[in-house]
Amino acid sequence: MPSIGSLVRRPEVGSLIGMIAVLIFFSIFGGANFLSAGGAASWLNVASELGIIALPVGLLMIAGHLDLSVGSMIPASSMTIAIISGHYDLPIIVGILASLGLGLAVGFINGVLVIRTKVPSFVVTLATLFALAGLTLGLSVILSGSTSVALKGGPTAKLLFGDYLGGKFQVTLFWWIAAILIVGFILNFSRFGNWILAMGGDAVSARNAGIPTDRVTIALFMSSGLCAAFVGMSQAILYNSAQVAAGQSFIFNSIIAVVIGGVLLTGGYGSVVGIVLGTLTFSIVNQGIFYTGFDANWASLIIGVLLLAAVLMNNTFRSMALTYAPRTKSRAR
Amino acid sequence: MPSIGSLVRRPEVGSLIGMIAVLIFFSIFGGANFLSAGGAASWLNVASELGIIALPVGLLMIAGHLDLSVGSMIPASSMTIAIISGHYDLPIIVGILASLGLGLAVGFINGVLVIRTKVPSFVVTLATLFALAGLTLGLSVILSGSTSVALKGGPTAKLLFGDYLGGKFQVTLFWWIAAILIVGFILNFSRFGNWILAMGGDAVSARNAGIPTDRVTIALFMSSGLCAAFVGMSQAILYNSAQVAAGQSFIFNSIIAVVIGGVLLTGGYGSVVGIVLGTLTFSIVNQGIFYTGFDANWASLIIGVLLLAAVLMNNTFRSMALTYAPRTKSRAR
Amino acid sequence: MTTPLLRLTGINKSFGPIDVLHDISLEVNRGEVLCLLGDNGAGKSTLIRILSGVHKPTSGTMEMDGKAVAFDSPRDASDHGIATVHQFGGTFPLMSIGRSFFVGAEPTRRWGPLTIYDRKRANEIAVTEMRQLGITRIDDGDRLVGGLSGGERQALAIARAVHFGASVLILDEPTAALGVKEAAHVLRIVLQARRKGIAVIFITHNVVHALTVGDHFAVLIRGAKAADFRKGEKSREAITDLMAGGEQMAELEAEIESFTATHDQHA
Amino acid sequence: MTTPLLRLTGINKSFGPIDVLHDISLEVNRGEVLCLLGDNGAGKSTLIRILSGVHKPTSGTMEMDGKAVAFDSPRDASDHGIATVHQFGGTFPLMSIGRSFFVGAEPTRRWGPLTIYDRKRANEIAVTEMRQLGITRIDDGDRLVGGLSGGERQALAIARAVHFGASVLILDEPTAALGVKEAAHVLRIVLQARRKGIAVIFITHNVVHALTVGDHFAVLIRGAKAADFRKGEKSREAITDLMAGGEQMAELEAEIESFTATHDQHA
Amino acid sequence: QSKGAKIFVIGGKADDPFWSKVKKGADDAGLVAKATGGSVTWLGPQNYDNLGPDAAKLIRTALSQHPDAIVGPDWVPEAMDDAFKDVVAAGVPLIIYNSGGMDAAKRLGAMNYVGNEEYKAGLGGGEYYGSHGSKNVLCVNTLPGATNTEDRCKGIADAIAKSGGKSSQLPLPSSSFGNPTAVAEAIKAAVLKDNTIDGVITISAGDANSAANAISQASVGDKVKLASFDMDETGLQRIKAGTQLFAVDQQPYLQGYLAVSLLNGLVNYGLDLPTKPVLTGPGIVDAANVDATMAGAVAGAR
Ligand SMILES: Nc1ncnc2c1ncn2[C@@H]1O[C@H](COP(=O)(O)OP(=O)(O)OP(=O)(O)O)[C@@H](O)[C@H]1O
Ligand SMILES: Nc1ncnc2c1ncn2[C@@H]1O[C@H](COP(=O)(O)OP(=O)(O)OP(=O)(O)O)[C@@H](O)[C@H]1O
Ligand SMILES: [Mg+2]
Ligand SMILES: [Mg+2]
Repeated sequence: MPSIGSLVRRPEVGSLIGMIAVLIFFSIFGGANFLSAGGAASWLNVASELGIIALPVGLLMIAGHLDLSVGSMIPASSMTIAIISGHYDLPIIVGILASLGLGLAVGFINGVLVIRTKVPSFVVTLATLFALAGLTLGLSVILSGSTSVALKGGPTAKLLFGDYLGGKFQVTLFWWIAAILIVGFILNFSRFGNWILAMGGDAVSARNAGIPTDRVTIALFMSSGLCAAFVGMSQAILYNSAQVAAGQSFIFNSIIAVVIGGVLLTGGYGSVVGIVLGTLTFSIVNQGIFYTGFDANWASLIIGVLLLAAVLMNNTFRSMALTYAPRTKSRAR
Repeated sequence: MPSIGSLVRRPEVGSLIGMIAVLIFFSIFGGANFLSAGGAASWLNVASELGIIALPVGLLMIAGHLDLSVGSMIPASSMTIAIISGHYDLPIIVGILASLGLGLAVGFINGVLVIRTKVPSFVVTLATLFALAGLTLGLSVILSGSTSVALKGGPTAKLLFGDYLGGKFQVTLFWWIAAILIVGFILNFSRFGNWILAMGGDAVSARNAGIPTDRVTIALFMSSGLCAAFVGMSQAILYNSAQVAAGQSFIFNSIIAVVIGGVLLTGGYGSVVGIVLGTLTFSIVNQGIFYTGFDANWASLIIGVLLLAAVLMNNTFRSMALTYAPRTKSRAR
Repeated sequence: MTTPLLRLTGINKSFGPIDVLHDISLEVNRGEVLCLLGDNGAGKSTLIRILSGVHKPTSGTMEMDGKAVAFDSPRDASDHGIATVHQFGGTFPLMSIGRSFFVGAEPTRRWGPLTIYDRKRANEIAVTEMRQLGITRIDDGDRLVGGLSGGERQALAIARAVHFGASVLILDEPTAALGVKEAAHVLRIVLQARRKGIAVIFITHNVVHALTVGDHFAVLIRGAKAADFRKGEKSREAITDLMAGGEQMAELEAEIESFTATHDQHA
Repeated sequence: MTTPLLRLTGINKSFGPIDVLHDISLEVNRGEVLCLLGDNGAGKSTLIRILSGVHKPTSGTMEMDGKAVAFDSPRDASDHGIATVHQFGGTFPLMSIGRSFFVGAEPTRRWGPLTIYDRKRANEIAVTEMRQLGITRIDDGDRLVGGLSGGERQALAIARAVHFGASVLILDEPTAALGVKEAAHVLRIVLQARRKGIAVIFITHNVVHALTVGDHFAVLIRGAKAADFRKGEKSREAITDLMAGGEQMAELEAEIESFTATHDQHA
Repeated sequence: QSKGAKIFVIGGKADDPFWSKVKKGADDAGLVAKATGGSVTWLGPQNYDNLGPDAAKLIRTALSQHPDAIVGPDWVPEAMDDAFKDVVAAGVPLIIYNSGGMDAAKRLGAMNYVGNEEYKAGLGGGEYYGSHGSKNVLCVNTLPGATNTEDRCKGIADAIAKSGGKSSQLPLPSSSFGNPTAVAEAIKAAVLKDNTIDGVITISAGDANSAANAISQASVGDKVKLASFDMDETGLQRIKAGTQLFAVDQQPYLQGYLAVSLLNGLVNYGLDLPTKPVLTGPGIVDAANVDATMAGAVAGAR
């Protein structure tokens, strides 16, 4: 077990302090409402959807890749379940499986294209982003004649994916917690996690060390496809409808959350705790502003300043932590 | 002078072939209109504005940085000139200078923040993206009471920044050509260009080699701020109006153009010819679609597929070029 | 003699128009150290990369234990029992020493129903194996590799290969960054491996090191095998000349000599 | 004796809680080669980084020509005439040889009203200077550095420092990746520089190289200066022991000896 | 309960030219609320990428702050109705505005509807085109897939069809959004490709500036009539100069102003307006009434 001292010196402490700082800021300016269950639900619900996507996107980034296609994966999977179980009235489970299957398939295609073509994943997933958006729009119009389709999920589906606990907290929150545990386990406690870190650190050396880099890459893209599809699917059930134009903001926001959480854009470094804290920080800043009563015209300015402040704090502490981390018995070495 | 043989083997040939491929595609499916002067103007005009921003963004990326703040720099500079020379009716030159000055100032702030805080430029410019958007909105509403302001540029200003040559080609095209020459000169023929390449290749070694990395970083951010401000300013003059919400698409599109042009997202490699070809390719794909008879619902799908095809061709040729490039007298070494 | 453990026949390798290796044939035996010598750019590392599955030869065949093999990936090679320390890289600056040591072959333990990475054991083994190489200052396997000195990092890579080297151990200039003590430890480890019956391929530019451990020497000059001889068959001077790409070193050494001489007069 | 060109007094350096250098005082004279010796992790590179403006010392003073100096950046140090080859890096894989050679100090020429980077001259000089180090295979300055062999890349970094070394030339393990011929060329170059009156600081783990060029030796053990002596004042064995961090190498060597002996019996 | 009405207004992005006018109206009405110790808080999404779910979240955010009243648009009924029902269930007075219509207000139990209906606005525009002889109108949609913009284009198409013409939609990919040149060039391409097009209408005022440009570039100004949903100063200047035919106006300022005023009156004094719904549009701004409109536009209210 690590000592308290070494825990305090962990790099994630920086992210934690950044998050606490914005939390304090909004507790002061947002008042009691922000701290109430309803207020917490407001940013936790946003964080949970963003977080489910940010986790695999973070793993990908640690491994040195990006996935932009999540942005059209979300509407694609929403429309899939809505068309199958809404428009065609097939059982909801068929829609759920189809939309999740679509996510896995798109992820697989992304992964195979990246490893086969050696084109940077930014470009490959950009192409699939456009292609998938086009397919979704075109097929939706052909199949359902419309760009937005209604869906009535049964009570079980609602309970599992699209309900509010205590009338406030989305069930996706629990899915997020599950995802955190799984991804946390993978990154910190499994061999696979070590491979991801190594690939991001030095892809050539990682391959030379015998890591099946191709398989890892494909698996990572499939997981980000799956998670994006999951979010799209559960949004369709929660909001009883699906639209063709939805979810593009997740592309950017997931990258932002991950980078705020201290993952290196160039790969090789990052932690699940950091990604979670980054997601929370970004969600708090984005939603907290609604509790402050500040004129909405200045919202972006405040968001910008807070983001910078949070990351600055984060970085200061991280670098302190990294310098001091290997506390050996100093001169006695 | 390089020989023809070595020219053919230059990595940019890949980008060129990629561009020619999409050009042929649209010549076939877009017909005479696409090839007419008006058709060419259609993608050249779009390319010229995107290109003016993609050039400094490309330099930044070669040096290992990103600038997302261009997205709000464009509306900020449009609103600056519109408020100063439209709303307050001051001479247009004051508005022009103020908006360009604003670009330089924001770039300077970005640069200083990046080198002082050591926070990744992605995050820093993300924060300034938000902050600047907020400032633009808040100040515009206070100063002009509105989020969109009309502007009547005089004939000189129109001629220089906001006119069509032959009724078709925007004058920004000439500014783009000028920018290509300048940036091309900087990257290929000046010492500064060598510093940029070195910084992106290995920032630590570059600093150790005596490169004033801080000054270079600030200068690069200032140039991207300036170019974004230029585009915003000339758009305000061209469209006789400015809006607070505009330009966000340039963030992503400039990065896309640069990456398609073969610049490494991780820095250290790239060429001006590549950036220009990437910009053209992206613009042709985006605008060419409107000349084909395809159902517009499928536009995104076609864009995605074409992008991937262009980049694939590009990469195949680039890697062939890089392998074969150092043609020494083989075994006779 | 028995069949060699590893036999290369007519290996060629070119990168585009550049021929880097030309018709190399080699044999490596169990319990022997093959010293691969040659000037900078002679093609040693390229040959190693072929043996370890990083590159594929343009032509030529490889046999292990008399059976033809072709490696599709480094993993393939290591599954055949070949462990390699490449000239560069092999460690990950932002990873801990323990994780870096076991990359691709992590030890695991049961934790309830789950199989998890055994951090403690990985760290312990990594630290112990580095101590074997004379690196006694590192006692915490959680330290980041990025904070190690050049030699410490090199030792980490070597320790890893030694630990996993099942039947062939390939070391590409392992002693380059090492201090005299650590280098001596590496030589000791190489000899220990040889005693265990492992075949070792050892690349070095240091004549003394080569002569200390080598049983068998192969010299590459400009991508072709220029000489292949066993211990004691050539003089130290002849070997030095071969390592210099076949040029006479005497002249250069004389020039250096003369500098030293002039200077001593100054002093 | 005249004032030394470079004098360090009481230099300390710690990274957080880790003290890496402890109270180092040193003098470097014009026209002399100072060999900086020591075990892996002794702190040699850290000392070099302080001298070349990469790190700032935690405490202690530096003087050049009797005047106190403090370097804010590597550029500052090179403006004072200090040229350094660091242990790692220094070249840029995706840049051409010519550009990499002149990074930060590019030659220019007039082109009409403009001052432009003189590619042709840069390439020529780079190729010529590398030839001086015995790298004769490279004849095209436009080749990418990434395609060079390990030793060729090292030679490029050394050639650069030699070209720019105005008054102090610092080489951190320059011969580590070099072949015997190239290493001999580096030694020759070092001696040539010394003859020109340049002060050279030379780090190596190779006793032979150290003895060949060194006028003056300083040994670091665990971050502290353990010995400081001039040529001829100590025996080769004593120096080897010091380089090994003060431990007796005889035992280890005997062990290696024994391996060789056992093996010879086998054979 | 503290004195004064604490009113939350859910609306579009604060930097959206259209919504900034709604906000201005709400803010101006808020001055009265402030004078009596109340407040008006604007809640808008960061972007329109995920409109329904984001707006539903905003409604819940407002509800969690113990409001006295809420104003909100019913953009995506399937996604937002549950949240609105929670508002009504919590006993918070609700006004639906801008979109949804009186149907939505009745369904949800809201006290009133203030605004127009996108589809009807589309019909209004289509009829105006029809009565001015246009036979083939291009509806430029820079936000394809969004319900309100789709409704506008659909209304145009349906009304034109009645007068014997037709209308097609030009959906632009997201990579063009917010880039006037890309929009202009796309419109130019469309009018060049199909020379029967004699009308171009854009879903926003900003896009109309690009369309004006496209029409002059393609030199088809004498044949192709420009129009827009909503308007800005530049567009009004065009109407005055005769290079734009008309703009479909829904008086966004009034939507914000009236909704907030109604709720303020209800909370403070128990007032309720018998007129339901309160329609603010559609109206047509053309050469006949452009001068009166201009003054409001310069002040940022029209
Ligand atoms: N990928 C490549 N593309 C082109 N040329 C290459 C490539 N890899 C190696 N070379 C060339 O092949 C030759 C042999 O390189 P190699 O790295 O095998 O040499 P080496 O014998 O290991 O030298 P050193 O002792 O300096 O490490 C060099 O001239 C090098 O420039
Ligand atoms: N940035 C740093 N943070 C923490 N410790 C460091 C840092 N840099 C170096 N060290 C430690 O300082 C000690 C000295 O390192 P240095 O690189 O100076 O050794 P060296 O004498 O050059 O060794 P070698 O011969 O292996 O190159 C090592 O133990 C190393 O782990
Ligand atoms: Mg080598
Ligand atoms: Mg060192």
